[in-house]
Amino acid sequence: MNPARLMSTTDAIDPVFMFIFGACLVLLIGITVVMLYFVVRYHRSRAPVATSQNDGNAWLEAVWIVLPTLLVLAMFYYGWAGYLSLRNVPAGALEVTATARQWSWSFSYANGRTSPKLYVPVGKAVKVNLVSLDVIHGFFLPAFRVKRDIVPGMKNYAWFVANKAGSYDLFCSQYCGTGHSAMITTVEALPAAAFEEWLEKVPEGAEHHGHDILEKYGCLGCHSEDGTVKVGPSFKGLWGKSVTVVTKGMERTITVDEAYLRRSILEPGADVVKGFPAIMPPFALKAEELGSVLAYLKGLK
Amino acid sequence: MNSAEPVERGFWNDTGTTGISSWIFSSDHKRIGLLYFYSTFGFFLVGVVLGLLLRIELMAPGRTIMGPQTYNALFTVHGVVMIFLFIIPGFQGSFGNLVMPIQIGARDVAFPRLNLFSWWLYMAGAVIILTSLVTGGGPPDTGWTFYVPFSARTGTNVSLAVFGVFIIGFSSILTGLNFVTTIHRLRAPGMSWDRLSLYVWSLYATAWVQILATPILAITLVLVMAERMLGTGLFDPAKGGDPLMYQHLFWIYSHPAVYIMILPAMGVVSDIIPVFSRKPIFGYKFIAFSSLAIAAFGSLVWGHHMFTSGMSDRAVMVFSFLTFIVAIPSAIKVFNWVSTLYKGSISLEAPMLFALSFIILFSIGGLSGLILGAAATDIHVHDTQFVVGHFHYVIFGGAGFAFFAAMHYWLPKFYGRRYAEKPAVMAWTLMFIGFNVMYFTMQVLGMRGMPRRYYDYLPEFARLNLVATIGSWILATGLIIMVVNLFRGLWWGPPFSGNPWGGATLEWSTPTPPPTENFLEEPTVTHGPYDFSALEREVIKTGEETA
Amino acid sequence: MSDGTPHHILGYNTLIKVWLALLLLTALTVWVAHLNLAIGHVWGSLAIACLKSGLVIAFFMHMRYEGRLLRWLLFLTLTTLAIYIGLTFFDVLYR
Amino acid sequence: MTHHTHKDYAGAKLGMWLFLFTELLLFGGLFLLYAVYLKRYPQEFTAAGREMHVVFGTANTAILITSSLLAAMAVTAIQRDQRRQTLWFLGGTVLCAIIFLTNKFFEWSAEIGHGFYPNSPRLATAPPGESTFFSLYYLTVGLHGLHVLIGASLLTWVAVKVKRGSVHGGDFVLLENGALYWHLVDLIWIFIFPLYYLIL
Ligand code: HEA
Ligand code: HEA
Ligand code: CUA
Ligand SMILES: [Cu+2]
Repeated sequence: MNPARLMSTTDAIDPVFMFIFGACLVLLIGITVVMLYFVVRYHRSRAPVATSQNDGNAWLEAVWIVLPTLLVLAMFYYGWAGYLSLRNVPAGALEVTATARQWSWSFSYANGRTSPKLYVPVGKAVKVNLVSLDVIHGFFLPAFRVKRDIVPGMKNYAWFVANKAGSYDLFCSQYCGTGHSAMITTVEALPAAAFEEWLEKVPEGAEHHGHDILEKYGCLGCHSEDGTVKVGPSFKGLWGKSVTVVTKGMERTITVDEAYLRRSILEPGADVVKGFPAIMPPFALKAEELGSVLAYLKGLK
Repeated sequence: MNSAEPVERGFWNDTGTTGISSWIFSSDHKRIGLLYFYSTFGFFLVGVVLGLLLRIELMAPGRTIMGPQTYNALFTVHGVVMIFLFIIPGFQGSFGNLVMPIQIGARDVAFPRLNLFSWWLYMAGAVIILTSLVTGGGPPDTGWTFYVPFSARTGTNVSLAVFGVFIIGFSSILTGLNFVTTIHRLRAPGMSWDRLSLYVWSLYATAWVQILATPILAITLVLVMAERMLGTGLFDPAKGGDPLMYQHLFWIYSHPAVYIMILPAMGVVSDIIPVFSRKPIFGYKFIAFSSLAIAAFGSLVWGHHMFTSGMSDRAVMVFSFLTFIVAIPSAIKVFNWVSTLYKGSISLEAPMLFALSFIILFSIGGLSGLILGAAATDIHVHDTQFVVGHFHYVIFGGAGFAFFAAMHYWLPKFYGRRYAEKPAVMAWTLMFIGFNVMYFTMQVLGMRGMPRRYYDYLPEFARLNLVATIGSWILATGLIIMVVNLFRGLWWGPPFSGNPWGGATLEWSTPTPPPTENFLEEPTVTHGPYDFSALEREVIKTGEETA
Repeated sequence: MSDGTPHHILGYNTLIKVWLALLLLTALTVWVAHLNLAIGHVWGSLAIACLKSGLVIAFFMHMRYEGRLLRWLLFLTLTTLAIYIGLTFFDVLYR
Repeated sequence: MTHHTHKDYAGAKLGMWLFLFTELLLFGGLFLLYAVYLKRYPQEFTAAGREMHVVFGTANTAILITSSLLAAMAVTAIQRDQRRQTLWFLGGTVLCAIIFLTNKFFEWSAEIGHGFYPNSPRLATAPPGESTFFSLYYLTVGLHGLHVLIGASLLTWVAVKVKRGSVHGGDFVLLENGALYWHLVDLIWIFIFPLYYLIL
């Protein structure tokens, strides 16, 4: 496993997988076939009495202690070597910080650009620094065979390189609560030039500003903008709707207005929409951020 | 009890008292064994229904029958029930209690009243866990692993559930020390260590794991409660704690715990295979010793659950290495079981079918464990459906199928009645097929990257999930047939007496069902547990007597 | 007793001697703690604590007069605990 | 059906020792955490250790050692079939336990009064390791205190049996096992004392 020839994390893991999987398959088939053969050959209908009362053989035992030992030692060695190549980040890797929270991702780049998707240039190694704001999450890229837990208070990292442009799944692999399975996004691998262009692009337009803030704080992990119900109610058509909420254990029906939304963001436990778990953490948005979010939500029909 | 032929009732009739109190206050190991059997098997059926609901939810992407919070609570409760209420207490408590004292020629366990107390503790823990589902913030939603900081923050009723598990841990400890003392002190004359059945050997090894590992779980759960109720912050990074230390402590117990689940199962299989092959077990000493080796090395490998956690690389190396070492004693067992079949006279009755399928299912599970044990490959499949497949293969395909084998092999002995053979074989066939359809598919899903504990998934995983769900229905059909057939047979079936399987261990030399103190007179042991030549002489002798 | 295990009876004098030794060691460990030997004194205090617990186990708990089995099992338990701590340190020390 | 034709003395003791092993491991988990956090926060642990009351700790150590001596003497006395002495020794042991717990109560009151308890505002502003130290201290010592309570109750119960004559020179496993439990309580304190009070 010469690092110089190593093209990607996938190349580091897959051969190990093939080796162990193959060896296991051979063993399994061997054991099954031998067992089935014995069962058929020595079935009581064919062998009414046992033709041997042999109860052991030291040589055989030695063979099947030593050979498996050698085999598993080989498995251990390749497994360990492959793991090391996941840990050693190639020099000159692009550094990105992934911030995980219940239940959304945010990726920030050296120049301050942030994004809910992980944009990376094709063919360049990327080192992802993993930061959690609350509980343990998991950074999982199946296509690149990369996984690392995101533990609050720890400086974990992972690296990978995308050799082909495209969109790859990114999952949260460590169980983190209600929205765990919704905590998914993608890696967008762009050709180097396109990536540079994306990186320098300033997020546009005041009219989308509210949307960006929702994205930044991870609200969209639980609330959709298109009407689908996720962990929390959807934002679409919310303004002006009448909903039943539970306030201090009492149900009441209200009409969604600015005051209600403001309270729901700053103090989510106060009124909880009926049918949804009371799990949203409070978000301390700055006044102007709150303003543009409310304006944005108002327009989201 | 309306069968034509009269059935001897043994310990069922021996005591003066009758009714429920002659059971729940009895210190007879056989009655306690049956109490354990019915309570653990009852919880198994509860867990099974929950598992089935999980599969229905996963049948198609998106919301199928429940919301995410319900799903999360459901797999947590499924895991907790299956692990702590079924498989850990199940084997030791029911078949350990029923069979072990008889197999060593004792009248009872060393501390009969402590034994009863263990059951009561178990029930108390179970009630507390059930209470936690309907009180406070609702059923816990942390996964059976209770990882902090999530378990310290969630609003659900984690504290109470954890307390229930704590109580059950206590029960497990007491059973363990009872069994170790029994095996050391109460063997009948002539029952030397090399004449113990392999089932007793495996229970002995298991009991040690219970004694040496369970206290760590107990203290860990106390710490979780303290974390939630007192804010001790030992695992909270904001207060200087380290979440990974929780994981260490949890797995220091919970990895050895998987051997609490599998060792008795291996013991059952080691007992059944020679009987149905009419041939001594191959490599007795190696199998007995490998049980101890599994118990010993099993305590050294817990870190393999933490390869992606951010643990030091050196620890990854050490734990990966030790994980591979612990696979070797299992390999020894598998090879010896298969060799026992060679030149035997094999009869494929229900217990044997379950035992043989145990070998295959356990091998699939165990070999997939090797993929998890190698650091590089575990990174890819950790926390995916592959792990879910792995442990259902070893727990359900391994321990579960061996449990079913034990049910078919030993329960008739204690009821004096038996089930019908044909439906039993049919049930086995369905279960074996359904099992593989479901869990093999889940392993493939895992290799393709579908994470575990996912309520919803991307469309690319839809087809295989549907297949897995269909597998669960086949499995369910088989299980229902098995349960109905077995219990109908035990309660109303034809009589079962003497030694129809032809076993050479001591339980087959007492009347069926055994009398209260197991033996009419204290047995003196003159031959090994798999010495069928000794047995044949006895069979002929008793045959003459009855003729 | 029916199993005929001989019971060793420990005289009061022996017990009191052990008690005095324990008190002395306690005084010693407090004194050592004041010497300010930096982190090294953790090991010092632990050594003294081990000595003290050895005395308690051997005499007060009669381990000296028990058969080989119990000693082995005690050894097994302590080894297990040492292993739990030791293997955890593979993580803690090298993280 | 529960006619005990023979009482398995060695078996009863084996069972008790096995139980003690599990108790050792229970505390072992806390000692493991102690070791890990001491490694991570040596300064903070030293600083926090200075807040502990060495005098209380030393006194309680002496008291527990004495109680252990009395428990051991009670075993000797019953073996010699001296019932009165046995009862005196047991009484002494329980008395020591009560003094120990009273001390503990005053010590904890003082510490809590100074604002040292898990999640306290004072610890919240202290460096992280100190709060860890105090949390561990309260949990370990609290659990130990619980064991003192259980042990004392157990010995009281045994004393009643001695008085009634069902525990006597010919059958004293119960007393011996009770004493074993009590020694374990002492044993654990022997380690708690230097680790928490003497980390100066
Ligand atoms: C009965 C329970 C049981 C048993 C017996 C095992 C047995 C093994 N387990 Fe498993 N395991 C679990 C229950 C069990 N496990 C559970 C419940 C989890 C998940 C917990 C959770 O996260 O929720 C888990 C998770 C788990 C992981 C962590 C995965 C992850 O989260 O990333 C790992 C990693 O190493 C692992 C490895 C092994 C190994 C190497 C064995 C070995 O003991 C297997 C040995 C057996 C064989 C090897 C097969 C038989 C032998 C042959 C066919 C002969 C040929 C063999 C050789 C040449 C070696 N298991
Ligand atoms: C002993 C252990 C055990 C057993 C036997 C099972 C059995 C089953 N498990 Fe279980 N499972 C666990 C232990 C076990 N499980 C654990 C520990 C977890 C991890 C939890 C966590 O992540 O925290 C888990 C997680 C888990 C998941 C993963 C959840 C996720 O990650 O998203 C799934 C999903 O399919 C699942 C499904 C099933 C199914 C379908 C069964 C099948 O056995 C069920 C088959 C169904 C039947 C056979 C039903 C038929 C019977 C009846 C309907 C009743 C009839 C009764 C009478 C007539 C009296 N389990
Ligand atoms: Cu975040 Cu799971
Ligand atoms: Cu494990």
